Amino acid sequence: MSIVSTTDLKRVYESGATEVKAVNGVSLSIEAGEFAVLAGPSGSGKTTLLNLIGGLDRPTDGSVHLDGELLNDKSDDELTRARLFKIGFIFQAYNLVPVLSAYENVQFILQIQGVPDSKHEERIMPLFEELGLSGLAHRRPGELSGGQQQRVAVARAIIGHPSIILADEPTANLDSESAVALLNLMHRLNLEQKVTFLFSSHDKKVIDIAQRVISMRDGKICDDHRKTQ
Amino acid sequence: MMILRIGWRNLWRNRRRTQLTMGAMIFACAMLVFSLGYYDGFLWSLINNATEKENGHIFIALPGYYANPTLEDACPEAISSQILPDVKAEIKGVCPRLQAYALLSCGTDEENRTQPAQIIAVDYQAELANSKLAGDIVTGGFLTGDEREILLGQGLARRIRADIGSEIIFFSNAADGSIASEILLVKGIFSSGENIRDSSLAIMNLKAAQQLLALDGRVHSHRLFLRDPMQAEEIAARLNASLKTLEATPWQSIFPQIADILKVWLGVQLFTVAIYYAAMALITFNTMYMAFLERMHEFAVMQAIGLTRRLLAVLILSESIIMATASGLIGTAIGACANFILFYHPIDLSRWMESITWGGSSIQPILFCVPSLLSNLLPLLAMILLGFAVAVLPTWRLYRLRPVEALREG
Amino acid sequence: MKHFLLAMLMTASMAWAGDSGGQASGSSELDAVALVRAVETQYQGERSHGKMRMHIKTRSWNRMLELEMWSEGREKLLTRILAPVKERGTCTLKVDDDIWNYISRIDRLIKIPSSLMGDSWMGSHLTNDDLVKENKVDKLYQLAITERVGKDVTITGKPLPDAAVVWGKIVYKIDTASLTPLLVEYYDEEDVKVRSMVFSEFKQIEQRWLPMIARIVPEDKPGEFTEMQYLEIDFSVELPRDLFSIKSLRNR
Amino acid sequence: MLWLKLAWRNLWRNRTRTLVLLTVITGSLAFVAWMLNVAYGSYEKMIEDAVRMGSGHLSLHHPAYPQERLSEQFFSGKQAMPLLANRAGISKILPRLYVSALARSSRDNRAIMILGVDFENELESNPLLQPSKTISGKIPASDAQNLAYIGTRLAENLRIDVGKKLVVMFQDLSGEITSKLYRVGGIFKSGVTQLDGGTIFVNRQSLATALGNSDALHEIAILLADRKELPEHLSQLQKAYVGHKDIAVFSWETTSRQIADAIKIDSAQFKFMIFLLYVLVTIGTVNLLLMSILERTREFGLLRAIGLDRRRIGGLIFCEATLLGIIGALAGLVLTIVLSLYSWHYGLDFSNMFGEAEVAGMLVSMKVNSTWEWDWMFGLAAGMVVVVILAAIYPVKKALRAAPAEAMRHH
Repeated sequence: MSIVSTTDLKRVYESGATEVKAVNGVSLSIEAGEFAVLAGPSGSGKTTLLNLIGGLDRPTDGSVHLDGELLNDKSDDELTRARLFKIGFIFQAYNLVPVLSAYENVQFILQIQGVPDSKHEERIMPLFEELGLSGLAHRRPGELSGGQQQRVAVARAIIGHPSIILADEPTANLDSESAVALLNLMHRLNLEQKVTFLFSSHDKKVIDIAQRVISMRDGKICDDHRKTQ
Repeated sequence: MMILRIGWRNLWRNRRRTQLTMGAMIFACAMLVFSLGYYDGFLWSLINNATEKENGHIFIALPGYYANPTLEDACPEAISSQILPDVKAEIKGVCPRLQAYALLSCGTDEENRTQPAQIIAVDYQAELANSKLAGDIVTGGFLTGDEREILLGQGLARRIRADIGSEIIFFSNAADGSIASEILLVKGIFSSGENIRDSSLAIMNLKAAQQLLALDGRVHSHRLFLRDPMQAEEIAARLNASLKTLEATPWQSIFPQIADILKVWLGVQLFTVAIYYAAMALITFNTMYMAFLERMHEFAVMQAIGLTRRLLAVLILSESIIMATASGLIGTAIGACANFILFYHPIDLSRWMESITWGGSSIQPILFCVPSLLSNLLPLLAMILLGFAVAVLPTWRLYRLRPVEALREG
Repeated sequence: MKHFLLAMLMTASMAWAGDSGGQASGSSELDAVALVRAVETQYQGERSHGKMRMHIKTRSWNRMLELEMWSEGREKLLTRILAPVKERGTCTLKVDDDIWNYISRIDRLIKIPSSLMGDSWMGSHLTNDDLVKENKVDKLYQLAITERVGKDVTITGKPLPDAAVVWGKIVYKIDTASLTPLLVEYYDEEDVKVRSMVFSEFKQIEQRWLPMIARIVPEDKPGEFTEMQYLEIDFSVELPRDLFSIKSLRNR
Repeated sequence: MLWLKLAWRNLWRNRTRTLVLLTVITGSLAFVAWMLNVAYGSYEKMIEDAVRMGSGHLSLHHPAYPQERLSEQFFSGKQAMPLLANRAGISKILPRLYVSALARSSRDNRAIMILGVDFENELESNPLLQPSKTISGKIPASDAQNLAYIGTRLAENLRIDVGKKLVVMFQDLSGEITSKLYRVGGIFKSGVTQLDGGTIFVNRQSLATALGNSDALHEIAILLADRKELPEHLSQLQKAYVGHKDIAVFSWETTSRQIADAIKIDSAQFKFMIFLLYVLVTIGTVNLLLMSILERTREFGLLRAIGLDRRRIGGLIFCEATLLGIIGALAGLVLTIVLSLYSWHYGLDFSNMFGEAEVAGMLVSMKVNSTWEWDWMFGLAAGMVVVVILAAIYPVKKALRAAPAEAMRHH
């Protein structure tokens, strides 16, 4: 059963007189447990596609289905609810609320989902251990390194048991060592906990580790292949 | 100058925020100009009520007459010869006045009501030209020079049950001791707002009174109206030097309580300016400082490409001063025209409240403003100063800025 | 026929009328109170009519008036100005406590309110109050003879504790022979003379001795005085019944 | 609970900016609220002085008396007094007589107003009948039947002094002109020309007998323990005296109308200032919130992304505004209380600036102790919070307009 499927998806921006076809007819489906990446040069429409899949943006044409539900005709609030329960976002930077500690940033999701306070500790701390963050729970984002911040972002993305995690250039701001560590971590989560990942990145390390590479150019998918191993 | 153009454009980069801040500054400035105009109006009408009806800005009579006025202490009607030409330029008008006591009686023989009254006899043309006496008429009309006319205070008319057109018997002692008696007709009834005064005062024509009281060609006092009432003391001093037999008394010594207020008046106005602008300064400072902090990166880049700190300081100062001056001008304009409108068409509030006696004069229930240079310039200058003050802190921060640090932050 | 002198000439003063029986009462040692009471009762029911000239001299003017007068006892008095022509016909009517002024020139009548009792009458040094005064001197003052020089007797009146009079002391000088007053002096409570009334030119009319001139001198206004001089006076006169009334004023 | 923590921390992200606005809110609220306490303190003093010198919080008169003030418009004390006896809440009952008369001395005479009062009764309340105002002699004792307490200018005009005679002439109730002798017991100087030159105080009983009716009264001034209870007392008394056609109950607002109007003008000016204060704070708050939101556009994008809907983000900003308003209001209240404590305890002395002021024929001392207008203070503080919240509406709308994706890109 596909987590995400799009049919002939289009997204056009008017900047001044010219029309920019960021996504120009993409039909794609992501299955549960996949570890895929949208690869392509910047400006190829991969972030726009990711935003469309994540319900952050509305398509000019074509449709997006998430967990079988059509996103196009959902109201703004419904889209927000979908994002809260079904999608985990990880951005390139500024993932965390600067005034909240690492623990609180993750706890925030549970609170909005309505999970009772009593359950928060037992769900967050094991995850922090797993992601090697247990000592940093009360640190503010400003007091964490780039890698640590991204790992907290991952924790926040996973904690709500989303159907899929969309990561837009998560490693762009990291030194290679912390980037590799982050990717191995995510890969382990994918293998052990069957968490579905969809990346948008032109970082070679991400493409190497990804199990499925979807190449994009000028708003179209030009290649989509799965690695066999 | 490029800097000024950048400054101007910077203001409009964030149009919404600049508009809002300027809106606040314009509002504060307009309110301030209006309040200062209102304060001046309040004081101006207080002085006029005190001086115009009773003693004018300067009261000229025989020495000691003001302290205890008697019928016999009359002085010549023509005094212009004794006034020096340079003082004459300051004088807007002169109103001679004759003052006496008389019995006024109204009604038939059997049932007539008699009341002692203070009589003032005036030259109606001079009063129309200078004082507000005519303005107090509530029913009937002001004097027209017919020698048998009399105006009664509202309280007095009620006490002797007289109305417009009623016959009033005037009975008194003339200056030569003989009996002065005449039948006068009530031409108008006035209300000055001071009940005590209205219940014992009658006004008649000067000529008729002189003839009736055997005081031909003589009056008891001359009330001078000056172009600027505030100079009364100084002009009175000059008059006393030239007047041989007469004595000039400025209104300040007749109404000490109002003169006291005048002394502290400038202080009150400055206090008001300080209060308004303190709040406004803080708000404007907020906006300017934040805008500045946001553009630290930009300043660092400009410094990197070679603008000296001094030029940058000028940039920030110019932005702030342009905004302050613009808002000051617009605000002052709005406030000033509000003052002008209320100066020529004051709003009458007498439906809600009566007039109140205060320090010898009376506060009239009207919303009335007086535009004056001070009440326009003071706020404008203060606003420009504010613009300057608000820009000082950011400029000081600028001098401590190290470009590299700001660049990395971006 | 008993004689008496016009009350209005004197304020709270006393006049004495000897009876025709010659000196009997003059020489008898009547004490001050009897002296005064005898005078007081004289006036009940006495009528008079006469002409008088009044000369008023003040700081600022000098005035001569000629008046015709009628009086009945102390309660009723009517005066009418004969000269100067400008004020001819102006009358003053006093009945008990009330005073009216009638001004012929404008044919109008004015009643003097109580708050003006202190005002001067016709510009003279007499006040409206002096005219009205009909209080009984003996009831208000403690009278005592304080000096006797030949036939001139000086009586001093000290006001009784709650007497409503402004003076601290009053001094009369009386010629007991002709039983006429010589002078009356008014003092305040520090014995400072405030006002005096001097009588002169004594004449006998219809067996009464009468001072023809009375001069009122205010001590605190030097050089000022009011002098009233009788030109003619007639006591045995029949006065019309409604003489002292507002109605009669009009058709004088 | 995290919600509140987030809002709180957001406030302090930029300390100077928030502190500056808080100073504006606190400063202006405290300034106006304190000035209000001082103003109400001066109104209180003006009313209480006028009421004690004049006709009391409530007064009984003949129905037409306040308008025409003729001495023949009196009422009977025996009828009026019993109904006032042992009424809770009434602190003083001051029966008085007003007679216009002619005062005469050996030297001169002046028209005056005689006030027949019970001296020992008035001594405790009437600001004019205070030893501090006596310049020679003393205030007559209550049983002194024929001593008068006169104004300094009258004494000068009649050239009399303590102990000297003063004859007053007036028409008694039957219309007869009577005279009565008084001796000057003491001389006062109030500074109000009309009082010093034309008013004397005498023993009420002596004046009543001279008037010819010892039971006659022109006025019974009633002082209440607490002016706030005036409306109930007014209606109670009006009901009590409904039977008597020649006795009517008046409140001070009608008898000393000018004082009421003076206060009306002053408080109108105050309301204008309060309006101004709120406008200033609104502009300041909108400014601040707008800036702080513009800075956080990216963050709002993030929050929208991770599942906060518009309503919740709007709620967050309003929560910030509410916190701001509450802190400002509380700080303002504390500052007002501190300032008012000083001016309430020590009082503010304007007399050197204005000297003794004569307002509406009454002498108003310029030493003012502020009162505690709690309802106003809390009202203004609450108003401040509301204003700050309302000021947040525009910034919130602006923050939510940007779509999440676009917000995310906002650098």
